[in-house]
Order: sequence, then C-alpha cells, then structure tokens
Amino acid sequence: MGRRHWPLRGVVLLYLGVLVGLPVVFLVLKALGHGFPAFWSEITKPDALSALKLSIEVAAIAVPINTVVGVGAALLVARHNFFGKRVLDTIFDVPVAISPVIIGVALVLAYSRIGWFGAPLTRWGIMVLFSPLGVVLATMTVSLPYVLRSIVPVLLELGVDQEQAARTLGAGRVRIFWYVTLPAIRWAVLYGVTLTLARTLGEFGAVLVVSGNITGVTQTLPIYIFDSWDQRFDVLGSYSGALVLAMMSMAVLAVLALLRRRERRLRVDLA
Amino acid sequence: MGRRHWPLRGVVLLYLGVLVGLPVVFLVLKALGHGFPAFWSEITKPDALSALKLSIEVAAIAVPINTVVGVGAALLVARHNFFGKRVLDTIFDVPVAISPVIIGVALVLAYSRIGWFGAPLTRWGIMVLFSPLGVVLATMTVSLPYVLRSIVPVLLELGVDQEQAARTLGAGRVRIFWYVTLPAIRWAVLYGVTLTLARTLGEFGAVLVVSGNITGVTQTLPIYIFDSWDQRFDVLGSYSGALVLAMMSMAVLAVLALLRRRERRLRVDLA
Amino acid sequence: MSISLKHLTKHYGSTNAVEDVSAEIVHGSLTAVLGPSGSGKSTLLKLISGLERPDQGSVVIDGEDVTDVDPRHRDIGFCFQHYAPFRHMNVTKNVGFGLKVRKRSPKEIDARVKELLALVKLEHKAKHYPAQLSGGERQRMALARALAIEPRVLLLDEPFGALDAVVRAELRHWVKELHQQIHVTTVLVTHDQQEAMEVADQLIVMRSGRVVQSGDPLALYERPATDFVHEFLGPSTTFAGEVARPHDLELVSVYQGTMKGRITSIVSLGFEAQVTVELSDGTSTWVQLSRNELASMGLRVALLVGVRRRDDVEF
Amino acid sequence: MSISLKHLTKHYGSTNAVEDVSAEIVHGSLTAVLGPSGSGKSTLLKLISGLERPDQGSVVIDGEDVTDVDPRHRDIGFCFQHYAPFRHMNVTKNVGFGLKVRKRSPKEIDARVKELLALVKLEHKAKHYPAQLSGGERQRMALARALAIEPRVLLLDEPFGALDAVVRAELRHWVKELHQQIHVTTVLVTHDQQEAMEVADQLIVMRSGRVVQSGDPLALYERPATDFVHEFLGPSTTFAGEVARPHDLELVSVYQGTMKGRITSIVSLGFEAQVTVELSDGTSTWVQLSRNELASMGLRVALLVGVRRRDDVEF
Repeated sequence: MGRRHWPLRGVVLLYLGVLVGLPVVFLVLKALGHGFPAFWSEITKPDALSALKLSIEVAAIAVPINTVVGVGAALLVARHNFFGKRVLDTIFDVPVAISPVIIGVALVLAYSRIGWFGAPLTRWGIMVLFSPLGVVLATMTVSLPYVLRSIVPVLLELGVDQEQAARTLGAGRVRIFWYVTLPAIRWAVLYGVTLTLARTLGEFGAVLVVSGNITGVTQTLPIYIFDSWDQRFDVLGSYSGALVLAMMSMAVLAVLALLRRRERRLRVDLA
Repeated sequence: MGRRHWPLRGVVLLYLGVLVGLPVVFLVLKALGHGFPAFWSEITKPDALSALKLSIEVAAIAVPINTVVGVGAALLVARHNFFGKRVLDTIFDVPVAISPVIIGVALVLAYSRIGWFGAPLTRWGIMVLFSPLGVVLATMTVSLPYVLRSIVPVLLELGVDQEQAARTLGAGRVRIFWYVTLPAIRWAVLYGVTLTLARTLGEFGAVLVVSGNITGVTQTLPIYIFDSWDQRFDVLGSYSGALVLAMMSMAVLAVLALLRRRERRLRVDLA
Repeated sequence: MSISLKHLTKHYGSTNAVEDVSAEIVHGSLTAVLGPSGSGKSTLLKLISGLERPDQGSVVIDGEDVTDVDPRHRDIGFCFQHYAPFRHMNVTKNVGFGLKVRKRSPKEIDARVKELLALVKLEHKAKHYPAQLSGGERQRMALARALAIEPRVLLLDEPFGALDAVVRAELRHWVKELHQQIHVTTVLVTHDQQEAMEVADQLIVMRSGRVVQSGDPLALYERPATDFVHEFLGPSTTFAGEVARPHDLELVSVYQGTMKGRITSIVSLGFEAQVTVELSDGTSTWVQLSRNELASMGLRVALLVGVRRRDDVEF
Repeated sequence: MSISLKHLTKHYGSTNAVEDVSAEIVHGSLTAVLGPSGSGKSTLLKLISGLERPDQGSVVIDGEDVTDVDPRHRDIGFCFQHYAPFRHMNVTKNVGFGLKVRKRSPKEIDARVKELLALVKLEHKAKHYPAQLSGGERQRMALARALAIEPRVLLLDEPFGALDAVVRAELRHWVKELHQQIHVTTVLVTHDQQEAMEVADQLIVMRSGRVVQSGDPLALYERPATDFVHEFLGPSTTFAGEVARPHDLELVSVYQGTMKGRITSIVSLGFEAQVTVELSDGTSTWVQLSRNELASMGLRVALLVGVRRRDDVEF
C-alpha cells in the first residue's frame, strides 16, 4: 500500500494548514511585527510577568499531584477488580467530556461562601474562590485524566508476568512497583505528565470562571492573554503573551513527539 | 495482589470526590433549587434555546468533518511511511498542547479583515470572525486530534495481516478499508467520535475569542452559561444551562464508558 | 522437596479450570504435567506457586501447608511461558534480582550471579538486555533467575513452547542434565508428549481440569488407562476395531497375518518409516518401522501383506 | 502451476533478509521451505505472494513474470501464520470474501462456500465467528478461504506453528491428503524438520537468507550437503570424529566394534529408544534403536559394548 496515498495526504495537510499551520505563523508575525524590543517590553510588564509566574506555580502544584493520583488510579483500574471500578474509570472522563465552564461553575457552587465546602473553609480563613487556590483546584480538575489514560493501555498490554515473576522472587508490593512496574511504564507516565503539563499551562475556561480574573493575583497567562485582548484592547500585549505561551507549549509538544516515538517502539518490542 | 489496595482506593476516591463528585451534585441541587418549572422556563428562553441550537449545529458540522480527516490521517500515520510523517503526527497534538485562547487569537489573526485569509474571504462576502462560521472553525480546531489518537494505537496493534489477507483475496484499497479495516477499528472510531463530540459541545476558550460573543448569533451553550453568570448576573439561567450541557455530556460519558469496555475486550481478544 | 496437592479446585470461566486434583510429586523428581491446551495444566502450576489461590484444597510443600502463604515466601522458582524477563534490566541484574530483594551483600550477589551464568552458559551475555538475546538465551536467563534464590521447587510453564525445533531439542537435553546436576524438585507443564517423555521421570496427564493418569512415562505409554491417554502419548491407529500403537503391529506374509491388506503408501522420515495398509475389512491402518527394518523387508506400494499384532507387546 | 524464483534479493534490517535466492517449484508439488527463525523463509513466501517486492530478481508463475503484478491479481492463496481471520465476519463470510470481491453471484458464492466447508470439515461451524473456533478450526477456515478463489498457487506460512502437538499431527496429515485431492502447487514454510519431512515432496533448506540445499526430503536426509543440513534435518551425533545419524550406528559386542564404550543411559520414548555410550576416547555418542530392537538386545546401563557404523547406510 505504498504509493497511492497522495490524495489522502493532500487533504489532510491542507486541512491542517488551514486550521493549525497558518494561524500559528500569523501569531509569530504579529507578535514580533513591531520588532523584538516591543515584544520584550510587552512580556516584561509586571502584569504579564505575574501571570507567567502564577501559571508556572499552578503547574508546579497541579502536575505532581495529578501524576501521583493518576498513577495510583491507573494501577487500580488495570490491576484490580473491585466494586465501583467502572464508575471510577468513568469519572476520569468527566473533565474531558464536560465543558470547562461547567467545571468552573460547579467549583464555584461547591466552594462559594454558602457552598458545603466553602462555608467551613471560609470559617477557617481559607478562601478558595477568587484566589490562587481556586485556580489550582480548577486546573487540577481539568487536567486530571491524562496520566491515567496514558498509562492504562500500556499496563494492560504489559500484562502481569513481570510483576508475578518479581513476586515469586520475593519482592513485595512496593519493590515490585519501583523496580518492575514503574520502569516498564516510564515512557507512558512521562507522556501523561507532559500532556497534563500542557493542559495545565493552557487551561482557560474553568480558571476564568473560578478566578474572578483579578489582575496580578489570579491571572494565569491564558487569562492575561484574553483579558488584554478582550477587555483592555492591548492587542500587542495579548499577542506577545500568546507567543510566549505558544512557545512553552511547543517545547511540551516536542517532548510529546519524542515520547510517543519511544512508546511506539516499546509496543513493537512487546509484540 | 487482591486485598491490600484499600488505602490507594481511599485516596483516589477522596480526590475524585472533592474535585469532581461534589461539584456536580451541587450543580444539580442549585439548578433545580427553585423547582423544575423555574428551571424549565430558564432553559426555554429564546437566548438559551438559540445557544443550544447553535451548539448542536456546530457539532453536526465539526464532528463529521473531523471524523473523516481523523480516520484518514490515522491511516496515513499507522500504515504508511513518508517524509513529514512525524511532523503531521505532531501537528495533531497542537490543539491539545496549546491553550484554546491562543488558538482563538491565532484564528482571529488569520481571518480578520486584514489577515491573509480574511481579506480575500471578506471580498467574497464571507465573514469568518464574529459569525457562526468562526465558531465552527474554532471548534473543529480544538477537537481535531481525538479521532486520530483513538484509532492509531488500535491500528498498530491490529497489524496488517487481515488487510494483506484481503489483498491476496483480490480486494482493492477501497474494499479493504470498508470491509476489513473499518469494521476492525469501529469501536475505536466511535470512541474517538464520542470524545470529539464531547469536546465540541464543551469548547469555550477558542470560541469565546473568535465569536465576539453575540447573543443569539454566535453564542454556543458554554458561552451562554458564562455570559449569564459573568456579564448578566443571571445565576439561575447560568446554572440551568450548565445542567443541560452537563446532562448532554453525561450521556456522551456513558457512551464512552461502554465503548472503552468494548475496546478493552477487543484488545484481550487480540492478545 | 516433595509436593502434595490435595483436592485442588479452581474455577474461572469454562476452560483452564482445575477440578479436584490430587497428586504427589516426589522429592528431587522431574515431573511433567501433560495435557492439551485448556486442560488446566498451567493453572495447576500457578496454584502450586501461589500466584493463584485455590477455591478448595491445599498445597503442601515438604510437609508444610503453604496454601495461605504468599508466593514471595514460598521459595519457589517460577519460569514463565514467555520467560517474563525484566526488560529494562540486563542479564546480570535480572539474575540477581531475587538476591537483591533478599538484601544479600553486593559481593555475594555478584559471586552467585557469576556462578549461575556459568551454569546456564551465559557469561558472555552478562551485560546484554533481554531484547538482545535469542529465545533460547532468554529461557536460560529465566532459569538462572529462578535458581538464584535456591528454590525448594522449580516450576516451568511450557519451557520450550516458544522455541525453534532445533533449539528446543537442545534445551530439553540441557534441562535434563541441569536437573541431574542440581536435583531440585522440578515440575514442568507441556502439551508436547515427546518433550514430556524425553525429559520427565514422572508424568501427570490432565484433561479438562482433571488428572487422567499419572506415573512413570513408559508405564503410561505401555498401559494407558483411557483411549485419550493412548492417543495423547504417542501415535495411534486402529486395528481389528481396537486402538493400537503402530509399532505394535507387524507386517508379515499374507497367510500369517490376522488380517490381510494392500500397502497404499510408504513414507520414510529418516529413522522412522510409516507404511499405510488398506485392510480387507475396508478400514485403513498404519505400521511404524525403523529404517533398518524397512530396508530388510523389501516392501513396495500395492503389495499384498498380512498384518498382525506383535507378540512381545510387553517387554 | 510451476513457480521459478530468479535471484531474489530483499533486505531489511539484518535478519529475515533474502539473498540471491533461485529455485524451481514444480507444478503440483508440495514444497517445504525449511529453516531456523530469521533465515528469511517467511520473507521468501511474501516475495512469492507479492506482499513484499524484491530489491532484485523476479518471480515467474507458470511462465508469466509477476514481479510487478499486485498481489490481488496474482491468484495466490495465502495462509498467514496466525491465520489472519476476519474477526468480525463469520466462517461463511470469511470463506466467501474472495468470491464476493470478485463479484460472483450470491448463489454461486453460497454453493462454493458450502463445498469448501465440506472439504475442510467445518460445515457445522458455518455461522460461528473466528473467536469461537479452536486453533485447528481457524487454520482450516483460513485454508478454505484461500482455496475459494481457486488459486494457481497456495502459500502457507508456518501453518502448524501455533497448534498443540496432537492437533498439529492431525492437520499435517489432513493437509497432505487435501493436497493429493486438489493438487494445487503448494509452498509451505516451517522451522520443524519432522513436519517438513512428513508433509512435503520437495524441500528447500534456508539459512541466513540463502538456499543451502534443495531436493527430495529423503535425499537431503541421506546426503546432506553441509553439517548444518545434517544437524537440521534429523538427530545427529558424533562418532569417531565425524557427524553421524544415531540410527546409522549400531551396538555390537566389544570385539566387533570400531570403538568400544560403556552404556551410560537408556531412554525409552515409546517407539524409539536412545542409548548413550561413553566411548574409550572420552567422547560420548548415542545410538537410536526401535523398541523392538532394544527389546531383543538385552542392554543395560554400565554394560561394555562395541559401536560401529552400520554397513547399509545407503538403501
């Protein structure tokens, strides 16, 4: 089936070009259109810098937590049978299937001063809404499934042979995980972590609803980009921020491409 | 490894409960808090209905197109080797890795009256921005990867044996696709289509930027929910819209759970 | 160490179940569990190892009831059907894994691994990864890894199943020699009767989850308890309405035979030759001869011959 | 239809390559391509089918150069190693696929499928799906599917590799009979010499992508061109510094032997017995006897015996 896929390739490439390629090119042209110094002064404004800082801080909290929970849940789903397993598995689809706006609104309901969680937390002096804590919570929710969804197929394909072998050789559950299971799924974990990071850096809808959009306090980079463009009509600031975020995402993307290649090679090895 | 996963289960369930479970419960309670008639009158307001209608129309256009392109691209990636294959594969990650805001901003740049695409299109009388067309375009972009990413692993795992067998039996490329390949990957395709649908219905960030948020014209359901809550302080309208959208997503979610089960069974069969 | 299995029962799904299996495995023996696929033989092995828990019954190793003991404390060496190598560890790390887990000193581990690699003839591959080994080498690595912990019992699941015929024959020989060297009680599972007959000193024949017959391989071959065992343990044909071994029949002159018939084909397979005879009652049978017997008899297709059972069936 | 392969060469990676292979496959023959794994035998089959294109050389079927013909127009029946059943079609649909693609009338397809299912003895499974069939049944379905298009050539890739020993022996017999019935030129690939010897009337032995020797199975067994063929085609041992077949050696009294030695083990495998002798020069050899020969000789371990080559090596 070698030489007659040209029409197919043409259609796919055209589609990608219209939807993804050219817009990205335009973004670069526009952001740097007034020269690099203008771009640089835009992205070093205090508001832009604090948005970048918050985005990185949120990622630094949300990604590790979601990684640990994702790996744990993946082990449950792929290696155990228990009542409620399918429910658990399905809950991990909620953040993908449900609009970020709904997630945001739902979080507001739960953590507002009159919500079940919000009331006691407020009494303890903990403000979730309109604070960085809310941003972290919203981000963790939307980026929840990626580690689990990356790992489970690999765990299922891997089978339990190596783990059982380790067990007959005297290893306990913890040692089996660290010495046998984790090394075997490491590329899938990294792939999931990278996706989680991408989703964390880019999240917009849920954060917008939860954060209250307070400049310098709860503005992540995506919110800053939107706010500059939509509310403050600071077009260059918006484009510049978008380019910075896009470049971060591109780095993430490059890592994803490398990891996917590794993982496919692994699959071939397994077959 | 049967009975000692209780602590792990506890942690995972608690985490899910805090992030996903309770917020959803709250949403239901709030939306129906003033009784079903109030909920009903909210969601049958003209603006709400027109938002629902647009959401469904956008899905009806974006999902079929992305399915065809996704299946075609998946076949290219999984069955052919060509120059630029890795680039194509990576481009399909862009919509997941890059913030919807950036995608929105980039689309605005490309299709604004002064953009490369926008200028000629405007001359032909085609307005992309601030029109339903822009909403469709933004939605197609963000929901691009899901069909491809669902199918490629299955195609790789399936191998080419059945396709080669069909070929020795005299089938051409088209027949092989319809009679052999497509039936073999049908659950994965459906899974991908369902994810695409979920993403299409829920998309918020890119659409918000591109649409100009014109009530009754470019407001999809997620935008309507946000607009009611954030701009018009119509809290009940927002909650009611969110519940409708959430119920649609739940239906999608149920389908996803069923399909994933089917697909895993298939994998076990293949092994 | 001896193993006794007492009324072991394990169900899941319809196949691979084990139904009320009792057996005694003698200390130091090499026992083969033989049966067609789905007969429950691999499940039986997993029950002995503890990787599966029986629904009923018990496993006793060396007088100690280990039914409730976790596999990691059973001191069992288990070789998986596809060897289950740790793919991200080299050969040395794979073989040393059990000792590392047991917190032996690096020096001791090093010495023991060297010794084992010499035993399985893999010294030159010590730093290789499993992906760089051939099937036979992986198998030997898996054996060394299982032996490293000085197990009381060695369990091998289809140890030669995934290998080429020539490598298989070699490894079979080698496993037998190894067993004579180290004399650890060994149970292996196979669906290949030739393999079982050649390697094992005890056979347990299983079918549909139950033990059909067990004992000395040759005794089972000579005196199968059922037609199933008869057909499973070696080539079978029918003669005068009964199941017979083709080498228990002989070709004689037309007048000496119990029945007469016409030779329809002679296939020479090297050492062995197969002569097919269409008998006067309309049935067909075949006789197994050695090449030397065939050479001395001057047979040809279409010749009329007599067929009878040899008198010395028992010897 | 006859097949000629002319200087076929195909490279990818280091193993499975085919290097300048030429061979003639006679019309109506059943030819086995025999070799260890990685010897390029499966690649050769794919080159004949057109599923792979050679880097150099040509494939001629029945006088027509088909090197550039798409596999769908080569009229070839190909059975894949794992049968490649269409999993979402039942047996009838699977077998009828090739005819449906050829746009035959439903009536004709129906009749032909029934006929083929009768031929492969699967009438009772016509409505079953591949997942509901045993390995042997899947294999037979794959054969029927390949035969449905009345191919000029039938290609079988390791047709018995994935099956249990007993089923394998049965199917082997059955394929041979089928071939005698329908007489389509058949090429099968296998790594099992016994299989090849039993089924095929022509052998092509491959190693590292090249043809080492080809011809009549028994001729290759008797007169192997290299030590590799000698060892690959049957059991081998060494005697007096040369490679020998264990059945070409005989045990005689100490004074009659070319060399003398002491019996170290006697293994009885049913029809065949293996007697290992440690020779006076320190080497070890083994002799293959039929059970009847063994019974008549009164051998025992530790007995001093003479060993010599039989005089009638050629017969």
